[in-house]
Order: sequence, then C-alpha cells, then structure tokens
Amino acid sequence: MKRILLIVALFALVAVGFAPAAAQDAPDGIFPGTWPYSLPPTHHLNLFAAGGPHDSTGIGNFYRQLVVMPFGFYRWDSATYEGLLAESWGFNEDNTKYVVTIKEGTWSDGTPLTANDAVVTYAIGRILNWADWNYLSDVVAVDDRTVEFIFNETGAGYTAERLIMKTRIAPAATYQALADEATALIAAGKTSDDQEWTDLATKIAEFRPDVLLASGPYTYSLEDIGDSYMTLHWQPNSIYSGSVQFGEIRLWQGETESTTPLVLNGDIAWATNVYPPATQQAFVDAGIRLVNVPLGYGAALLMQHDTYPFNIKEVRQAMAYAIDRDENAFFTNGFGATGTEYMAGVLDTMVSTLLDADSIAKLNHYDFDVDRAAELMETAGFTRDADGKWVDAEGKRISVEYKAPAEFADFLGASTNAVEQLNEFGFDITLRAIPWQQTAEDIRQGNFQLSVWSWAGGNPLASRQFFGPIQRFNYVGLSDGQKGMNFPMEFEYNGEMINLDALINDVSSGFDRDAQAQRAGRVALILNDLMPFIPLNIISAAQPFNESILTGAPADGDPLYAAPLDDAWMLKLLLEGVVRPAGS
Amino acid sequence: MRKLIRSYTFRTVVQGLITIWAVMTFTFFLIRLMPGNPAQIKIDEYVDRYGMSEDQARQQVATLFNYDPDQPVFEQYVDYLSDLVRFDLGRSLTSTETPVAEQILRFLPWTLFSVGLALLVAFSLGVLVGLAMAYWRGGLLDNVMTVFASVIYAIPDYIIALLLIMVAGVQLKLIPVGELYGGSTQGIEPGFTVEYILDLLKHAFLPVFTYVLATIGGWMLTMKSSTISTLGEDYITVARARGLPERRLLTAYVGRNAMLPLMTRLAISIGFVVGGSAIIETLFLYPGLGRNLVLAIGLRDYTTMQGIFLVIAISVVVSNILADLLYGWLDPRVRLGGDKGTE
Amino acid sequence: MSASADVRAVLSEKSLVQRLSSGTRGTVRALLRNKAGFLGFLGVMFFIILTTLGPLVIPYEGDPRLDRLRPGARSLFAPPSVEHPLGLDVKGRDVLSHIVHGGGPLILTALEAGILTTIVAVALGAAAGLLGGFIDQIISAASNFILTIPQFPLLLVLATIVTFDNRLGMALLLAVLNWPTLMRAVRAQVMSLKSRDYVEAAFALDLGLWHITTREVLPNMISYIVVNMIFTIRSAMYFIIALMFLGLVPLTEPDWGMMIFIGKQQGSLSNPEAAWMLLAPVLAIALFQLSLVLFTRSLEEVFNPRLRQGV
Amino acid sequence: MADGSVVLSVEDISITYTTQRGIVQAVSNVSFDLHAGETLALIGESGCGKSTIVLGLIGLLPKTGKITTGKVTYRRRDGRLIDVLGLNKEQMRQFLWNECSMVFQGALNSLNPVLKISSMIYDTARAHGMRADEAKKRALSLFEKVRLDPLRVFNSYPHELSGGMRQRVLLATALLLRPQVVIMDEPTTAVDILTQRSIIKVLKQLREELNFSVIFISHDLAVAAEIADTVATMYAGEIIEKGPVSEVFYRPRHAYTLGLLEAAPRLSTGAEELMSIPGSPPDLIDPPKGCKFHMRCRFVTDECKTTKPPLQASSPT
Repeated sequence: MKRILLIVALFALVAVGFAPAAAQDAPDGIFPGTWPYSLPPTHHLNLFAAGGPHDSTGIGNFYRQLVVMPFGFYRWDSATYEGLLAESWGFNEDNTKYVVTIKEGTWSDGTPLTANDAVVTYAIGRILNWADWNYLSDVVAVDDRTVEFIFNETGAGYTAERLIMKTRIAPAATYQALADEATALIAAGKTSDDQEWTDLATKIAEFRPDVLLASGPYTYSLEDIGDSYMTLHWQPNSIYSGSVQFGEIRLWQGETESTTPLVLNGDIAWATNVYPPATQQAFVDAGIRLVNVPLGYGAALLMQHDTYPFNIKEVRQAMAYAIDRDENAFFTNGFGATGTEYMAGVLDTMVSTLLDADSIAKLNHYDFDVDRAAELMETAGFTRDADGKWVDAEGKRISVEYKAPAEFADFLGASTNAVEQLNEFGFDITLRAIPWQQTAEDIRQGNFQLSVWSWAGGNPLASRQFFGPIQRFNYVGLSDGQKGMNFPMEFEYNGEMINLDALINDVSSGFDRDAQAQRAGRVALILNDLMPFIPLNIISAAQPFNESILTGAPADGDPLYAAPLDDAWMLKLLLEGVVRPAGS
Repeated sequence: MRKLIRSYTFRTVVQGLITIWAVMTFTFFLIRLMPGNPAQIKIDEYVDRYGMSEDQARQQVATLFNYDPDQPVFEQYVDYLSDLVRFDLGRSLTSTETPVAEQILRFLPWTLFSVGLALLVAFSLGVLVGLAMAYWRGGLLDNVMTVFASVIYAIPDYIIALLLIMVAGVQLKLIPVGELYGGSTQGIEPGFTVEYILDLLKHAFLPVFTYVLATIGGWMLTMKSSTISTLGEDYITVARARGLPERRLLTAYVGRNAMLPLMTRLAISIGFVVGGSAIIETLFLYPGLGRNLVLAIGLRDYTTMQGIFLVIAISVVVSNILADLLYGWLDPRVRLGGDKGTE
Repeated sequence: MSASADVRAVLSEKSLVQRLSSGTRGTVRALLRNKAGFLGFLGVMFFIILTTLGPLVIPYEGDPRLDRLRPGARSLFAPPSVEHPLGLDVKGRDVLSHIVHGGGPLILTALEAGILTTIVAVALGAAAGLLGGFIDQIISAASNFILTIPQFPLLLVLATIVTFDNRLGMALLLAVLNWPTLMRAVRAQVMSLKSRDYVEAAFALDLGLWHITTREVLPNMISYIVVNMIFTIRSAMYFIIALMFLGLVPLTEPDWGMMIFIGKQQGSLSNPEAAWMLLAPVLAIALFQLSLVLFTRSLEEVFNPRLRQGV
Repeated sequence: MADGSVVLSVEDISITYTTQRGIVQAVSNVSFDLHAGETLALIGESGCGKSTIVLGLIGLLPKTGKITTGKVTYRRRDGRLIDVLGLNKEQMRQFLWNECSMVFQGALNSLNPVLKISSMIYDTARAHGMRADEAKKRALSLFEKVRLDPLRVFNSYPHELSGGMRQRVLLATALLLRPQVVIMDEPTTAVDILTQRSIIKVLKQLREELNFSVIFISHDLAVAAEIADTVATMYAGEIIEKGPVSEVFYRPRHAYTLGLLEAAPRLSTGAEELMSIPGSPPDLIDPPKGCKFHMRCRFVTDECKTTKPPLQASSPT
C-alpha cells in the first residue's frame, strides 16, 4: 500500500516537474464536513461494489462527486444541466442517441480522460443490471473524447438523460480488464440468466483496487480513513484542481447525535444531517448560519385501501381537510418543514416547472377546514356520536391503528400530530411506534391501516416525483404477493377507464415539455381528487454553515438552494472555488 | 478416560461449548426474525435513489450480495455451522470480500482496551471506596458516596455521555471533544512508544470515563453491603482481638472476604464488555466492536452480527471460567469446584 | 452463634419473629431509627404522593401548544420559569405536568418487574438449592444461558422484532432476563442455610419441602430478598428506559421514559433551554432510585436487627 | 495453683449500651481479681453481661458500648502495672495477645475462611513482632500439645478441619505469644460432648505446663466446675456470688446460682428431673429495684424488692 502511494506521489512529482501547467501547490484550507462513512475492512476502493466510495456506506452521494465526477450538474431552478466532466452534451437530431463530449483533462495519475472511460463504466454497469440499460442498447466511443449513448426503442427521453448525466464515470485504467470480460460476454450473447454473467458480477463485486483514481480534485486511500474522521486529499490533475480552495476535505464520522457537538464547537463547518429544532436553535445561538435546503421529500399519510372506511374517497378528502398541515409541519421538523400547499403529488417548488397552468389552477389546496371535512364525512354517511366521534350507519367508530417508525423523529412527529388532529376531529386512531424496518415491511405487506412514509423524492423528473408512495408502496411496484397500500391503479375516472400506473410511467417520456406538463397535470389532478395518500408536508434540512470557517454561501432564497443533495449547491460552489476558507 | 470425563476442567469446557452453541443457535434464528434483510435494505436504497423497479433492484442486489433471501433458514444454519467448525466465520453480507473474522480482529482490541480499562478502574476504585464506606459506615464519606453512587447509578450511560459532551465539552469547553473522538490520532505510528500509548489513553478517555461513571456506583454499593455483612463475621472480631494491624485486617480479612460475592458480578460484567459498549462507541466515534455491531444491525449484515454475537458469547463463557478460577484462588472453599470442606 | 451473640441478646429484647409480630410500632421505630434510611423513606413517600395525588392537583397538558412559540425561536422548548417551573417541552407543554403524570406508569412497571423477578428467582433458587441434583443442574444451565446472552445487543435485536403492547408483558420480559443473578444468590444462601443444623433438623424431621422453605429458609433470607428486590426494581427501571430508548415498548404519553426518548430524539441536550425535558425525568428517576437505596437501610434494620448497632 | 499475686484486677466496672430505647446498663459495678495461674469462671445466662465484660476488657466493645466507671489494672511479668482502660489504640493492639489473648466461641466462624492456618499464625506473630520461624516453631509445638497433627494443620485451610480441630487451633493460637491471661468465651459450646471433654483435658494440661491465668466464660456450670478455681455468678450485669469453686458449687448462696445448678444436666440425673428457672432476665434499661432476681426467685421476700439481702449459705438439693 505504502509503496504504491509512494509511486503515485513520485508520479505526481514527475508530472509536476514535466508539466508546468499543473505545477501548483495544494490550497491551504481544510473543509470540515461530515459523513457516516464505514471503516476498513468494510470500506474499500471499488467503485462498483457495496462498501466502496460510491456506496451510502462509503462517502455518500455528495462527497463522492468530488472524487469521481459525473458528466453534469442539474439546475433544479432552470431544469438545465451544467457540465462537470462533459464539455457538450445533448440528444442527436432524431433523438436516437445521446452524445457527450468529455472535457480535455486527466485522471489523478495523469492519464487522460477519454470516451473509453465511459464505455468501460457502462460495460460493467450492464453486468450489474444498471437501470441505465433499460433505456440503452449500446455505448460507443466515437473518438477520444466523444461518447454516444444509443437508445433502445423506448428509451429516449429525459429519464435516460438524467441517468446518463448523473452516472459517475470510472477510470478505464482500473477497470479495463473487467470491462473486457463484460464486453466478451455480451458479444457471446449471454444474458443475466447465464452462470457466466453471475460469476462475472461476483468477480466485479469482489475486485479490490489499491488506488482510487480520481477525476475530481480530491482522492483518498484507505490510510486516510481514520476512526473519527477521514481525509480527502487535493490532487493536482483534475479539471477543477485549479479552482477549488481547499487542500483537504475532512469528513467527520457520525450521525446527527455525535456530530452535533462538533458543529457547535466549530469542528464541522457544514453538515447535511437533519438536526432537530432545539439543536438548530443552539446553532443559531452559537452564531452558526443555517441554510435551508429541501431534502426533496416529505411525510405522507398512507392508507391501506382495503380498510374501511379509507376506501371511501370522501373520507380521505375529509382527512385532508381536517389536518392543519402547517401545524403538522412544525411538529415534523420545526421550521425545517412546510405544510404541503398544492397537494399535487409533486413538490410544491416543482409544481410550476412540471405541471401545466390549467391543471395548477384546478388543484384543490385542501386548506384546513373542519367544517368542509365534516360535510364530506356526512356525505359519506357518517354522523357524530355523543362524544363527537364519527360513526357510520351501523354505529361503528373509525377505530384504527396507525403505525409509525419509532426511530425517525420527523415521521414520528408528523404521525403523532396527525393522529392528534384526526382524533380531535372525531376519529379513533391509536398510534403505534415500531422499528422503521418493520414499518416498511408492514406497509409492503399491506399489513397496516394507516401509516407514514415519504412522498416525492430527490429526482426532478415528474414521473419520479409521482413514484412514491403510490407506485413504490403499492402492489404495482412491489414484488409478487405484496400488496402495500393496495390502491387500485386501473379504474374508471370521469367516464373513462384509466391506468394510473401507465400514466405515471409515461409522464416524463419523449421530448415535448408541454406535453409532459399536460400529462403530469392530469396525473396531479387525479391524485389531488382521489387522495390515495395525504402529502402532509415537505421537509428541508437546515444545514449549518459556519461562516467563521467558510465563506461563499449565497444569500437565503438563492435559486441554487432549490436542489436536494444529489445536485447540492455546495457541489457547484466548492468546485468553482466560490466556497472558500473564511478570511482568504 | 472416565477420570477425564469427570474432571472439573473437562466438564467446564464442555459446558462452555454447549452454552456457546446454544447462544449461537438462539441468536442465529433470532436475527433472522428481524424485519427486513440485508438485501431488502439495499433494494430500498436502489429503488429510492436510482429509480429502479423493485424487481430490477432485487436482481442487482443479488449480484452484489452473497445472500440469497430465499434460501431456507435451516439450510443457512447448517451451512453456517459447517463453516464454523472449520473456524470460518464467513464473509460480511454487505461487503462481500470482507471476512467477518478480519472485521472482528480490527475492532475487538479497541473495545477490549477501553471497556477493560474502564472495568479495571471502576472495579478497583468502587471496591476500595465501597470498603471504606462500610468501614466508616454512617460517616461523611459513606453519606456523600451513597448519594453519589445512587444518583450516578440511576443515570443511563448514554445520558452521562451526552452530558459529558454537551456540558463539559461544548458549554464549558473543558474537553476538546473533536480531538478526543476516535481511537487514535491519525499519523501517530502505532507501537510501544510513549507517544502512541499516551495518545491511546487520551482517545479512550471519554468512553472510559463514561463507563467508569456509569458502573462505579454499582460496585461501590455492592461492595459496601458485602463488606457490612463481612464486618459482622466472627473472624473479624477474632482477628481484631489478636491485635492485627488495621491494614492487614482490612485487606486480608475484610476486603478479601467481602470481595468474594463480587466476583460473579465481575464475570458477568466482563461478558458485557463487548455488547454494552454499542451506544457509547457510536457517540464517541470509538472504533470498537459495539459500534460495528450497531452498524451491522442497521444493515442487517447477518454474518457480521452472528460473528460478533459469537465473540460475545465466547467472551462471556471464558470470563466465567476465568472468574471461577479467580474465585477459587480467592476462596479456598470452592477450589476444584467442590464443597468438600463442610462437614 | 457468634462472638457478639451476647451483646446482641442484650440489645434485642425480642427475637426477630417476635419483633415482626410485635406490630407496626416496632417497625415504625425501626424505620425512624436510621436517619439516612428515614430520608429515603420520605423520598419514596414523596414520589408515591407525587404520582398518586399530584395528578389531582396539577392538570395534564397533553396537546401541543403552538401558541407558546416565542418570537424568533425555532422550537417550543422553554427554560424553567415561574409559571412553568420545569420549562416547556418540544410541543410547548408544561414539563412539570409530565413529571407528575408520567411517574406512575414507569414506577408501577418497574415494581411489577421487580416483584416478578423476585418471585421467579426465589422460587427457582430455592428449588435448585433445596432439591439439588437434576433440577439444580437444569436451573443452573438455564441461568448460565441467560447470563451468556449479551443483554444489550439482545435488546437491540429484540427491539426490531417485538413490540410489547402492555406493561405486564414488559415486566415479564425483564423478569425472564433478570432472574439468574438473584437466583444464584438465593441458591447459594439456601445451600449454606441447608447445611446449618436447624434446617438439617427440619429435614430429618421430614417436615416437607414447603414447610422448610417457607418456615426455615425464607424468614432467614427475608432481609436479603427485600433489599435485593429493591435493587431489581432499580435495574428494571434502567432496562425499561433502555427499551423505550430503543422504541421497543408502546410509546404512550405521559411517561418519564417517553420524555427521555423524545427529549433525546429532539436533541434537547444540545440546547440548555431545552434540556429540561430530558434532565427532569432523569433527575426524577435518579432521586427516586436514591430514595430507594437509602430506604433499604431502614428496611435492613426492620428485618435485620443485627445491623442496628452499626457493628 | 494460684501463687497469690494478682495479674488482672477489675474494680467497679460498669458498661452501658446506647440503644434507641434508652441506655442499657449491661454491666454494673463489677469487681474481681484474677491471680496468677488462677482459672476464674464467669457463669450466667445469655445476656447477663459476662461477654460484655471481657469485650470491655480487651477494647472490642461495639461503638454503642461504653465503659462508664471502673479501673482495670494488669500486672506484667516484669512487675509493671498497666492501666488497661487507659491504653491508646496502638498500645491496646500490642497488649492484646501479648499479654491477654482470647478464645472465642463458635470455632466454625472464628477463622478467616480464605487464609491458611499458617497465614493466621504468621499474621498474629508479625503483628506483635515475633519472627516468622520462631512463630512456626512455637505454633507447631503448641499444635502438638493440643494433640493436632502439627504440619498438616499448619498448612490447612479452616474448612479442611473439623470443629474440634478448629477449636484446638484457636486454643493453640491463643497461647502463641505466651500471654499471662487467656479469656475463653464458651469455648466448648459449639462442639460435641466428646470433643468438649478432650478440649478441657488439653486445657488443663496446658495450664499446668505453661502457667497462665484463665477467665472462663460459660453458662455450663458442670464444665466450669471441672476446670475453674474460682467461680463468679453473674446476673443482670452484676456479680451476685463469687468464691472458690467448691464453695459455690456445693454451697451456693444465691438463689440464682442454685437455679443454674439445678438447670444443669448431670450424668446422675435424667432429663426429666432438670429444672429451669422460670421467667426471663429483667429489662436493663429500667432495672428493678432491690435484688434484680426477685421476680424469678422462689425464696423471694418483701425485703428483696427494695434492698439486696446478704447472701446466705445453702446447699444444693
């Protein structure tokens, strides 16, 4: 290990000596961040296996982009890409291919970035059943720096584009041999059902490279992974090496609880954890700025649609009216959550981008209104009994159980409050907090009456926004035998048979943004009317940003703050050198 | 042969092996009853993050993980057992190339060091103070220490830990929290050097201090009550009448006899060395086995969990045997496991 | 028989049995005798009154009070004030009302667990000690097994598998996990008592196991058992809170354990103004347990006149 | 046997215990002299104060006990007189065992279970400045004298010895430092009758060989009669009758002594003929006026209830 490092260092020195362009010293600053990385031996440097830098147990979906970069960075505010590795990108004229030209640059060992890197990456990804290959039929290097992604018959569209632009390209120098084997298998006509395919997948998973070649300005070795923090070192050969202002990125290990004192003490300057309101207050009191950034999801109240009376539309609508969502948001995550406004199935901030104006106008906002809720309950055949509880024609109360994950403070808070409000309104709900894995399992199995999970998501495409929970935790998105919410996706609506599942899958296809918006609007209106789940709120993280250590965060309300972590504002500003040590 | 079977050592070893097997089997099936499995957790991640369908994610996870959720549990058990008799703990389910044994070797020493040190400090301090409390019963020391011990004993260790960090670390700035986190400072070469050992002690300070605070009250109170009943024994009065100096009286007569009932507790505590440290290690970012266990439980890494549980079971059994030996050394009446002295 | 037997005989004009049957006056006197013990007794009484009568005086605040959000604050937490001596919790509710209303359930469950553990431990310990042989081996093996399972990791795992819907179930689980230690002690005591003359005499007279246990063995151990039960109650409390901490038990308010759980989850220790939600129940539990420990001194005196002189 | 010189002189000693109920007058105004080579038997029921006296003598009273009046003078072999009650802690520690040792009742619990007999011998020797090899030699010879297998016992743990053996070990240990006075607190109660016989036999021999004085505490008159030169009967904290063993034994003057004699089993009488003294000892917090025995006395007169009548000779029935 040591020897290899030495060689790399030597190489770097030589490179510095021979290439005056790269002759520069590492910047001085240290960027103190945090990520709950795993320790070796679990932690390794294979980009394609669980436990590696790209895994959530590795360095996670923000910092990994500083090491091995994707083609682009997505602006949620303008729905456009900015190039990271890519110099130019786009569909060809007939939309059969996606063509990317890679910037002129090198890996950390000095070997140039080439189109072959992308080909190698996708060859291995194919063996690993990457979702990208649902849309592609081939990936071809046209010349040294141009790579073409050839769509299959149904693949062309913005969904595929996002996958391509966000995939982090691995170095051919490390993975060429494995990619060759993969290519050979494909050429031989093997499929994922063949034993050779599985064997190769296993071989890929077990591969342990000694060095992590970086296209980004930082890299690390296993020796850099300490017990309490790990260090990403600046390397001189990246496209961004000249612009970043930090010589080291220090990632403190730990989750919310163990990082809190470090933030308070100024050991961590920027954190992406979700800190509870009392802690946020402590940060503010300590003079630490909080930057509000959406996490891209919120808490949704889920119903099991086999359960009476949640199979009645009016009851679900009444529930939507009966919950004060602003209050609910406060108890979900303090000021780090806002009550859902549009009830459209996509994030409020995305409504104007994703839906057509007509549909937006028609959306029912379900403003808090217990009288309207009571009317709906009466329409559904319920009356209030002496205790003010709703009873149906047979005199039965709505006595149900609400399962919530005990470990998730935000979801548990949302649930506790929703139950309190609904009981106030006249329901008879018992809250049961159980371990989160059990909650997920119960929801999957349909073994619940009311529960909570996330809606929307960290993907800007409408189809992905609609995906959860209506597809994810419904029979259509689950394995055989699991029914989840069991909300019927094929039904008659306004005199027309529709397949909601197909509608959602189709929302983001093709290239006509207006048509997409209209399709999305239609889905939004259906969800808005039927209320198969109630999107209670949208959660944001109040990211502590310590301005005595770092500088360069834009003023509050900057459009860059619209994107969740995958397209985080920090990525762009860090790479461009805007975020820099305070006082420099 | 018959003599061997009847021998105390042989019986102890066999009993220990049976206990280890029983605990291993129990935990094996127990952890497979946990909701979710390693594959499902990864599948959820892929579905959420990469927009794969459930089936697609399932397929990809199957290629990444050594784990087939559809294999009958009993078959898994037989496989595991047959590996185990060859001293093979298997590989981590969530990091396929990582042998469980390697993980345990990496993390166990830290836990042994920190919790062992804490146990040593808490036990010896607690026993000394408890002895003094009983000896000067009703005095100032006794009263102050009883209050201290009872209060501290009642506060869960993780709250002690949090208070330690928040009050002493953040508010009063007495402790440089970040500097003390972790197991050792990066860059200091491991070895038998003063610098490295001091560094180890420095980093172990927070967890050790917490463990000591959390357990010393129990030792003090137990030792005190044990000493009080020993002080009432005739041989103490007799020894005093023989004109023995107080120091000899306190050590060989009172202390040694009063400590006997504590030995069982000590054995049990040693067994908890590994398991009891989970939350504290997580809070202090200490690279021990407990923190690794929490991670493994979160990821449902069955083989890793299984390996750690096995280590815990073995450590309990071994510490019980050690405690027996120690007990025998301290109390001649139970030497060789027999009560033969009483007539 | 002992060197100071005569001294004792002078001092205790009545035997233990007589003392116990001499009614409440002697007991009360024994309670009052030890100052620290009496303080503990007062403490225990205080908590009993607090949790039984307190709720009649201080109304319970269960609903969130958003109206108490102070301008500029990011949370509803508030430090102690005249109006709310223990401050406000995460939902802006009076912490004191939760302390008053939340002690009963926790103490009651711990009590149940303590009693159950003691019953199981004494029954099995007596059986193992008196009967010996095969039964002793079985019971000892079971206790070894339970002592070998690491309790905290076991709870970590159990937390994901089981959810206890009622407190009796929880008390039962604690009894199952906690009996071995006391059982071992009882067994050892029974074995040593058994070898003493009068129990042997009782055996020789063929007085029957039940008689021997209840008349000869238990009265001699009563002080030990009672004090041990108090300690079991303490450890039961610790475990219940650990279980709540892990979300294994029904998270119903009001409850001291729930306050700790929510307080911890809401990061209340990171903010001095919010800390009371967590510190108040922790202190209440600590003081209650301190009272129990001190109280055991008086109990020792009630049951064990030998200790009275502080020899 | 007594050569006349007084080794230990107890004058007017009173001891109280403080209890929650009040002050217990455990010993009141007790005086006696112990001569060189003499064996004095203190006899009486449980709780009469006989053990309290000796605990007071050797400074091992519990914290609640206090010597209120009296003086104890000890004459060393070199003739120097020592005020025993005036000794400080260290002097008392030195005094114990060097000059005055004690054999406790209950041999089972009088030995530290975790130490070998040898360690206890060495501990005792070291505490008083005796060399280890000398202590071992002395102990072995003493063990031989008390008819123990010296080397085996020396290297044993207490639990490896029988009750009688332990009692003899205690006896031998008591003589380790050649004390002038040995106090024996019911040394034979915990052992069976045969062992009791042999111990008394050994004790008699030892006394002849080594010439020490003995304060022998017992509730068993028969045993006392066998070994004592002088007998003092105690009742309710007072010595009510004192005299040469033959006097007291054959012509008891106090009704209580008489009662004790009648309560003692003898070979000549059957169990059914034993008489017990009715009632129980008086409350020493609030002792009765006059003779403290008058409530239980079968010869009681009105005079007894106000004053202590003088002792009169009688003879046992």
